[in-house]
Amino acid sequence: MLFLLAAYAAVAVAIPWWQPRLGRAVWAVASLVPLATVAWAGTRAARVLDGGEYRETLAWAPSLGLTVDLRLDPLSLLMLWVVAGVGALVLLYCRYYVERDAARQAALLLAFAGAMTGLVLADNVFVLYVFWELTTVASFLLIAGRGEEENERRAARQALLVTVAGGLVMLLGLVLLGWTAGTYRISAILADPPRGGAVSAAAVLVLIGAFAKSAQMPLHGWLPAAMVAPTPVSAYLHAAAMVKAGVYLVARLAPALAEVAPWRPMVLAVGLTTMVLAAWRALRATDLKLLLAYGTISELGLLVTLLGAGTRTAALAGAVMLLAHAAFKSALFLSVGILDHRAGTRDIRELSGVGRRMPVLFAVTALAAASMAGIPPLVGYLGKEAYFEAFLYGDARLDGHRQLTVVLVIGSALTVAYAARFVQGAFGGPPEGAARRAERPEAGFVAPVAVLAGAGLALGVGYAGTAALAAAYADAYPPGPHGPYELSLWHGFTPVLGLSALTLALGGLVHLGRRSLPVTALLPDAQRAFDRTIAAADRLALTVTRHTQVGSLPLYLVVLLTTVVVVPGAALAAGAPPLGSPLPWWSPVEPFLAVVVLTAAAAVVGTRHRLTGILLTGAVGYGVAGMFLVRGAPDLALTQFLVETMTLVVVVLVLRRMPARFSPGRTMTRVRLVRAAAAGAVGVLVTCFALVASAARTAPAISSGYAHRMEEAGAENIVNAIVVDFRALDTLGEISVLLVAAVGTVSLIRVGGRGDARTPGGGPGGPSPTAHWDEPVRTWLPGAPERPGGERSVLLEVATRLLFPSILVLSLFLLFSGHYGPGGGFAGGLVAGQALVLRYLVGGRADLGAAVRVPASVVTGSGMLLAAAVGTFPLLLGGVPLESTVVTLHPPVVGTVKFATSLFFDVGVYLLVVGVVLELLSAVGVSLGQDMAEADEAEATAEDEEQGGPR
Amino acid sequence: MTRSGNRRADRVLPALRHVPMIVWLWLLWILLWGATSAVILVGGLLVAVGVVLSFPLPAVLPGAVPEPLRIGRLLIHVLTDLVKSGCTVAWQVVRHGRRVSCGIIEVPLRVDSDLLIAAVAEFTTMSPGSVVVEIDRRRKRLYVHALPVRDRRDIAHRRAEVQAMERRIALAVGHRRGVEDPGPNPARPDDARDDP
Amino acid sequence: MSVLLDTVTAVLFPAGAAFCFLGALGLVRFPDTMSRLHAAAKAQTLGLVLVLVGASAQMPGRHAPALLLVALFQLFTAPITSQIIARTAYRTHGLDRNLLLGDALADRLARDGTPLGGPGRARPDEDAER
Amino acid sequence: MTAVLPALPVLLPALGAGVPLLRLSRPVTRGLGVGVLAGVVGCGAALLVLADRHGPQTLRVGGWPAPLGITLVADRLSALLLTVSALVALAVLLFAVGQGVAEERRSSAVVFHPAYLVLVTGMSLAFLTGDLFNLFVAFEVMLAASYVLITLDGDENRTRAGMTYTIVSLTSSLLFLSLVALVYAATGTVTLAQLGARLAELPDGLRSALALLLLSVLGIKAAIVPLHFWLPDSYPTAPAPITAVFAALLTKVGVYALLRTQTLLFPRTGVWILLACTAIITMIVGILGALVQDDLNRLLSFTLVGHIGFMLFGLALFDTRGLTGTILYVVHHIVVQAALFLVAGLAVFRTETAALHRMAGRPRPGPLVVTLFVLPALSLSGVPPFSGFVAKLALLEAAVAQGTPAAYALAGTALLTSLLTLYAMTRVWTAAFMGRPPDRREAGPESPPGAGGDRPRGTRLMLAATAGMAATGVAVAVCAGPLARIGERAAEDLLHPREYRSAVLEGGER
Amino acid sequence: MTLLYGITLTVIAVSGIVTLLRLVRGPLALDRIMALDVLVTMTIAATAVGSAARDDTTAIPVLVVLALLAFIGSVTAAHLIEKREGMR
Amino acid sequence: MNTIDVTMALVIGGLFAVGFFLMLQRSLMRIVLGFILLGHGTNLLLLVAGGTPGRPPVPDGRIDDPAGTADPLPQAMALTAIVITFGLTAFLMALAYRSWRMTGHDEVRDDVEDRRIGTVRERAEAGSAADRETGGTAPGGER
Ligand code: NA
Ligand code: NA
Repeated sequence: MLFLLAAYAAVAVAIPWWQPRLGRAVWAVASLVPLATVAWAGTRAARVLDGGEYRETLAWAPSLGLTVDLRLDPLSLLMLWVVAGVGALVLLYCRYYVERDAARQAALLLAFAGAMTGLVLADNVFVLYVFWELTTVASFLLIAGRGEEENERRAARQALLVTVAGGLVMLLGLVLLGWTAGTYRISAILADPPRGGAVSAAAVLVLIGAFAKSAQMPLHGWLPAAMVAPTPVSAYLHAAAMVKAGVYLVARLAPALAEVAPWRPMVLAVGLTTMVLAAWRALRATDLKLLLAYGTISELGLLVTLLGAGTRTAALAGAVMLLAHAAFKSALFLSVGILDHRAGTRDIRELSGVGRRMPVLFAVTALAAASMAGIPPLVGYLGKEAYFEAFLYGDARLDGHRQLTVVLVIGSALTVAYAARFVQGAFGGPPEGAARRAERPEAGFVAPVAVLAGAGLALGVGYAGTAALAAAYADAYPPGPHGPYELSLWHGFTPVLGLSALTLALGGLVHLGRRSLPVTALLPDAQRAFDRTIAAADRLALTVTRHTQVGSLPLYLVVLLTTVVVVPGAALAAGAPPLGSPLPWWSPVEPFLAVVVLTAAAAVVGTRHRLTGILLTGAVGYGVAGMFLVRGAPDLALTQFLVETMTLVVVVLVLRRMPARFSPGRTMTRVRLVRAAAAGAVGVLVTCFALVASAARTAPAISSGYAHRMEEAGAENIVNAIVVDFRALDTLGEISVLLVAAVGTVSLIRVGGRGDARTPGGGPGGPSPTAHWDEPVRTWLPGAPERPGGERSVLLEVATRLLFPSILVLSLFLLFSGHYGPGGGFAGGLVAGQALVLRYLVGGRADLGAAVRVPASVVTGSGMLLAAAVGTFPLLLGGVPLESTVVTLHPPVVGTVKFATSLFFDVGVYLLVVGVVLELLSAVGVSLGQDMAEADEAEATAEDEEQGGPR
Repeated sequence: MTRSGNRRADRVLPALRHVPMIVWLWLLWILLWGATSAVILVGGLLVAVGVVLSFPLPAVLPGAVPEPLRIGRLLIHVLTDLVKSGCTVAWQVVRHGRRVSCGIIEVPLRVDSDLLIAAVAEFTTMSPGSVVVEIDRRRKRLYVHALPVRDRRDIAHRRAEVQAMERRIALAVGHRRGVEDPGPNPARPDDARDDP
Repeated sequence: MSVLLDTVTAVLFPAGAAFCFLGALGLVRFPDTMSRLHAAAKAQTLGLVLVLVGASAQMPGRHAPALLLVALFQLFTAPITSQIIARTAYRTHGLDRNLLLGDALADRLARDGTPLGGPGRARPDEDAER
Repeated sequence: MTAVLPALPVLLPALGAGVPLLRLSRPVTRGLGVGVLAGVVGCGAALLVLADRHGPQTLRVGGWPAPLGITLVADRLSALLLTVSALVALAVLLFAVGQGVAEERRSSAVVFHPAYLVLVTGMSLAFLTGDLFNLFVAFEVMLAASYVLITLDGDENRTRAGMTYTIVSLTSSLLFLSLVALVYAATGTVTLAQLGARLAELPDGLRSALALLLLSVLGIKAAIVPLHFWLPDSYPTAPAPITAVFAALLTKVGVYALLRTQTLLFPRTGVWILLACTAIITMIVGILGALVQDDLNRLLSFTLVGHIGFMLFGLALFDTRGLTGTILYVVHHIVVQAALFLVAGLAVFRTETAALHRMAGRPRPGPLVVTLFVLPALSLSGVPPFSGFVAKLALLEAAVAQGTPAAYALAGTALLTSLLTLYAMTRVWTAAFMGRPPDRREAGPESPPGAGGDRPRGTRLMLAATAGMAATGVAVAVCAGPLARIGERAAEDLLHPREYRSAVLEGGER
Repeated sequence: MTLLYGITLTVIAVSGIVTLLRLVRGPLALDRIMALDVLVTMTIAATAVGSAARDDTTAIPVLVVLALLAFIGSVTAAHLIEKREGMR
Repeated sequence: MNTIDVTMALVIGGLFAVGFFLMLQRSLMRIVLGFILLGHGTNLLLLVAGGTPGRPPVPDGRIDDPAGTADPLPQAMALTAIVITFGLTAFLMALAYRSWRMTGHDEVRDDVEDRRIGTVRERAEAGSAADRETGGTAPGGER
């Protein structure tokens, strides 16, 4: 069985490649696979009908219950023949029908056939679902075609959504069913059906899926819409095969679930209602395909009723009707396809007299229609007899079977009526219009119709074979109270025969009186319901999205902060853990620093000047650094001071090119209050959280362990040892951040590619007349003379000349002394960076270039490379990454030199930081005065806007 | 002198001009470490030489031989001045506060060297009560904001003070010519160039 | 020795602190940027130097020079900042001309025919205006 | 040699990140990136095998034992996600090189490659680290790189989006750091393996407040509703490969961190109602958002938000099956979302618009592109037999097995979301890949992306990368069996982290 | 001695607060730069006193760095102001 | 015993409040300032909530009792955090600058596409355009 599926898949995939060479022969090739399937099934039939079975298994994801279990049993066999037989004929038929996209359609039809094959063979609920959805997808693709027409796309989407929705519901049902049964194997579930409330729920869910797939009311709307697909597709998917999947599932599970609470009422109610109403609707259709589509819905209703009823006779009738319907409905569809193809229309009102123009087609179509109407000795009649028998003499389980029989009679009569309407409408009347122009179909075109119609006759006449096939499935049920029902063309003059006759008579009457039929549509307009559902979903989506996704960053942040405050805050408030007994302060200096920090921070809020803002922020930073010092963190304080200065420099260098004041935004007081409340709440939360958390500490901090390991680390400064050794990985990450931030900053600032343009400082007023007074005479910094005199200062240049080497020595000191005191690569690098800032500031870009003759990115890159390489190097010696060793050397003169190899890591950090500073400088490093005119303009604009009132 | 000796001298002499800076950097290194172990001494020398060589800058030479005694005197003067005028400013804060009176004074200088002018400006600004507002390098003038300044006499007095400071500085670095010169001479060459 | 050092500290610390305070007071009390600069740069620096010397007296011998180094650097860099600020203040009208007894620089600029545009008063930014 | 494997996924890209800055030629830079990522994939795979056979692979970085130093831990979950993520990163890199995003301007050649490798460094570190603070650092590394990438060569729109993205991410980072501080305040350690026990001793209120703060913080990174707003406003504006790698990886790292920390630090029994509700809301709001979008990338971004809900689904159940489902879903989603964004990139590259209503009027992409879209689109919608189905099935089974009302609510919402995802996908499909091709080409495309010159070459590499991703998606479905088993064992590990703890805390000293 | 340190520190701290007033009030950005500079000076002084009081030398590198480098920020900021205002 | 004192808790809370208030503004420069302040806040939190205060964790030639020494681990972590914050601050500044260069302001404006979807009428117009192309079920159009 697996090889069958593989064959379908392989040929389907290969067809697009073969098609250009094969031309129309591609259809014949494609049909070989289903033909082979029919034959293969034939070889297995004897044993299967004898009560045997064939199994194959392929593990997929067994722990999830996903095992590709395949099983050939009587029901599968029956379905397999239907699917493969009709499939082969449809493919052969396509040779004449399909004009374009042959490769695509052949591949899809074959893939679909393969999926159906898998579906009917599946013995695992999930595998069944897999193939189920594959048929859905294939159906979508076949309906949509190229999707050039709006209605094609729409119909395809509708079919997809409805059946997938049903499928999803069914999936949940299947999971529930399998979970309750303890197995996802269908045969095992059937062998030992689970019971209980969960199973009822599962049954309902599964039925909904089956109903959607089989176009049962009220989920039927997609099937008529799907008639936009090419007729072979309609014949195969939407008559013979795919829509049977739901019926098949009902048939498959009914032996296990028919006795579960809502199964039978649901099946009977939905099935019979659908049968009658859809048949009624078919009587009003003027498009032949639509007529057949409603007819199909009606028949599917009947099949659901029969196969879901859960008695032997009903199942027998269902199996027969399944075969019958596959044969006659696909024959009829194919017939319509020929009409459409040759006459160019399939509207009853335009077709007239085709019967005389195409007598053979007329004959075989009529034969198929007769089977649909249930005229003996066709198979349709066999089925009709059986289902009247099933309901008329149904056992007690078919509650209210007499009333149900009446419904069946009405439905069957209507079927007779629309069958007549079909034949009459398609072929009747004098030849005129379209029919006269129509070209006669080739024999090969009609042959599939003939074969299918003939099959109806053969199955009827050779009822013994039909019976064997159907009974093999139906025997899953116990025989009814009157013993097992036998199929036969003649049971004698029984009430059932009377009912059959009655349906024909009634049907004939309805057909004759068709012009006086009431025009009320008894069927709800499923199309509109679907459209409304979709529109409602879209409206809901729009409403929800409009109110959540407003696009305003401040609002997003307010929501975010509120969430952060409310969610953990509520837990904290609810738990109310103790605040502990905190000291008012650790050192009496703290309150002073606190005043500085908080005052400056508050002042930042009030300012409208960018520069003032950054200066005040700097004050906060210095205050915080002071706190670091007070709490015994000189390393932190050192870094904080350096970073603060560097931040000031970077911000100021950027600000140089931006307006002095903030853009004058007008914010409503209410909004400001909301923001303040959110921010304040976070402040309160953090305060409480910090107190509570620190009060809760019971275990000692693990950091007490560091002091004992300092010898091994070869250092005295624990913080530095942590940074470069114990937790060097943090530092590696940290410098990666720096690297990438610097790289990003450069790329952001060098926008527009005019970063290098140099405009001598001077806007409207020009530089101060004194600006060039203090230009030095001598060269103190190599690059400085390249600057305009107005930007130079003798004091600064002399001082820089003196300070620069000293600062570098200081930076190296910090780098090397980091192991013993505050310092380290980062602080050292920043100090060196400050030296370069000074050079840049005083001597300009050229002087910075003279100081460092390597591109900034090379310095950064080598820093990163060095740090990472130092981390990786121990691997070569068989050590672990970022491992540090204490090295002791005895060079001459000096005596003993002891250092940890983590020093080289620190050197990498140092280099990287220097490089980053260089990158930042080179990014913002255009001569002072650049862009000032622009900044001024922007500010003027902003001022105008401010005066002009709110925007 | 041979040619090669000349060339060597050409190389050695400029290098020698960097010795003061190297010495200072070495000293700085030692002071920072606060230790004089062999590793630190040797390392410091390496660092100092390395920094000077890796980041070449024009040499800083006062143009004459500094006189340690005068340097000492200068420092003492500066420190006492610092305290003295520190008190003055402090008194101004306490006494006058919002009604302080000041003036901007033009001080012509006699030295004509970037370095010395910068030094004068530096020391002037360092000493309380006077801040250099502008330096006119070519015309050798400092514009000093002085506080407190009540009358013309104060102005003259402050100007004289700055000029006295100038003289002390020039003498301390052994730079007599600049001081002895009677007045400002814009055409005077740079100290670096008049160095033999 | 210790007593002597303690005495040095005991004298220098309060003195330094006092100068710090007076400097801060001047920063608040003086009427314009230029005069505040005096308080900021002078009294402050002096105070700091006194405190540093006082502290170095208490430090272990090998660290004392480092504190003096701090004083040295502070003495060197503070005037630079002051000069730049003073220069900027003058160029950007950051001084109150009403306090000036005389302005040789303005006279000079007038003689050169390049007066610094705009009349007297300092221009505070909006923060202060509100 | 295998002992140091956990470090290589971090160290290799970190080493590689510095190299492009040394101004090497383009082929070298590209080759380096590809080589490094291939190496990371290899390491990840090796770690996965080792972790699955021999338990968590640990490495004491610097040789220091756990509470003092940082220990890298590759257990099944981290190794699995690392491998898949690195694979995606590799494909995306190829795509980016093909599209020329990496070298649109001369200067950005030294931006993209370092930033991209740093991104991978951060990602690997986040997966592997066994230390809470180091996890924060890892996030920062990853995010810093992402800030740079999202604003790469940015126009006005991209800059604006970059602001939103950066600022929200920074906010979450600050909160994360505060959380680390609070955790250390309460416990005195940041080693994950140690934290579980120490946190258990805390008062309930504090403990659950910490758990919820962590949830909120990681929720921002993982884009959980209502903390998701930033995502659809920012991701879609980036160049296609960058959007792809963000969508595929960044949020997943957040989910991973959520899985790791909630199970290791705040274990609970039974369904987590708050998270269940959040998951439901996330699914609904996300997928509804997708329905109204006209911009292809935005639409996909909203589906991303919606499908984060699926991952929370399993975590909310907090049992083996649920976590298995989540793990499978994460793996599936990484691959499929990347493939979708890449194919969207292809479509946009060819039709020169991302607006669905305009795409319809443009020349249709070829059948190959359609196929490349169909596979991941169906997979995302959970249509069998693709990977999304397997993952969804695992979640459904978990929900049914648990059988609580919350579980059923989750299952129902998940199914509805699947359906709506399919609806959204069909909208894309019908708009972008169907419809009548225009009779004449519209004059003047509004935004010609990339340099016109070497487009065919670029397109081929882009196609190959996309096809690779789509194929990987199929492979995930095919290998669902082994994946599910590994996922199940990984979930077991998460729920019973004894092995994890002992691997980190016990064993050899330096 | 403890009292001495206490008094010194308090005076310096109060000076810091007084300086803060200027920092917050401005009115010129130059005033703020100056005030920030003074704040740094105070920090150095206070730290020196604190180091003496705690007999702790670890803060010395911090002081050296501050004394040597704090002026760079001020000079940069002053430059900005001159460039801006100079044009008017 | 609390490792954190009331003053510190208040300072940290204050920094968080002010910082987040600034983060909630539209001007990116204010956001940068807010971010810097928040960085200070978190670093302080890390330091003070993390460990006991005391002498610097540098032995300084003496052997101190570990009890009187400050906890070094939070210091190291804060050190890392400071550096990261610095790098990101620079990047944010660059972003502000770029925004200003491209748009003439550094404000974080609302998302255009969101606004478009939020505006029903506009959406209806776009939606009807989409309908024609994509199959009639595009949302929101008043048909
Ligand atoms: Na007719
Ligand atoms: Na000048």
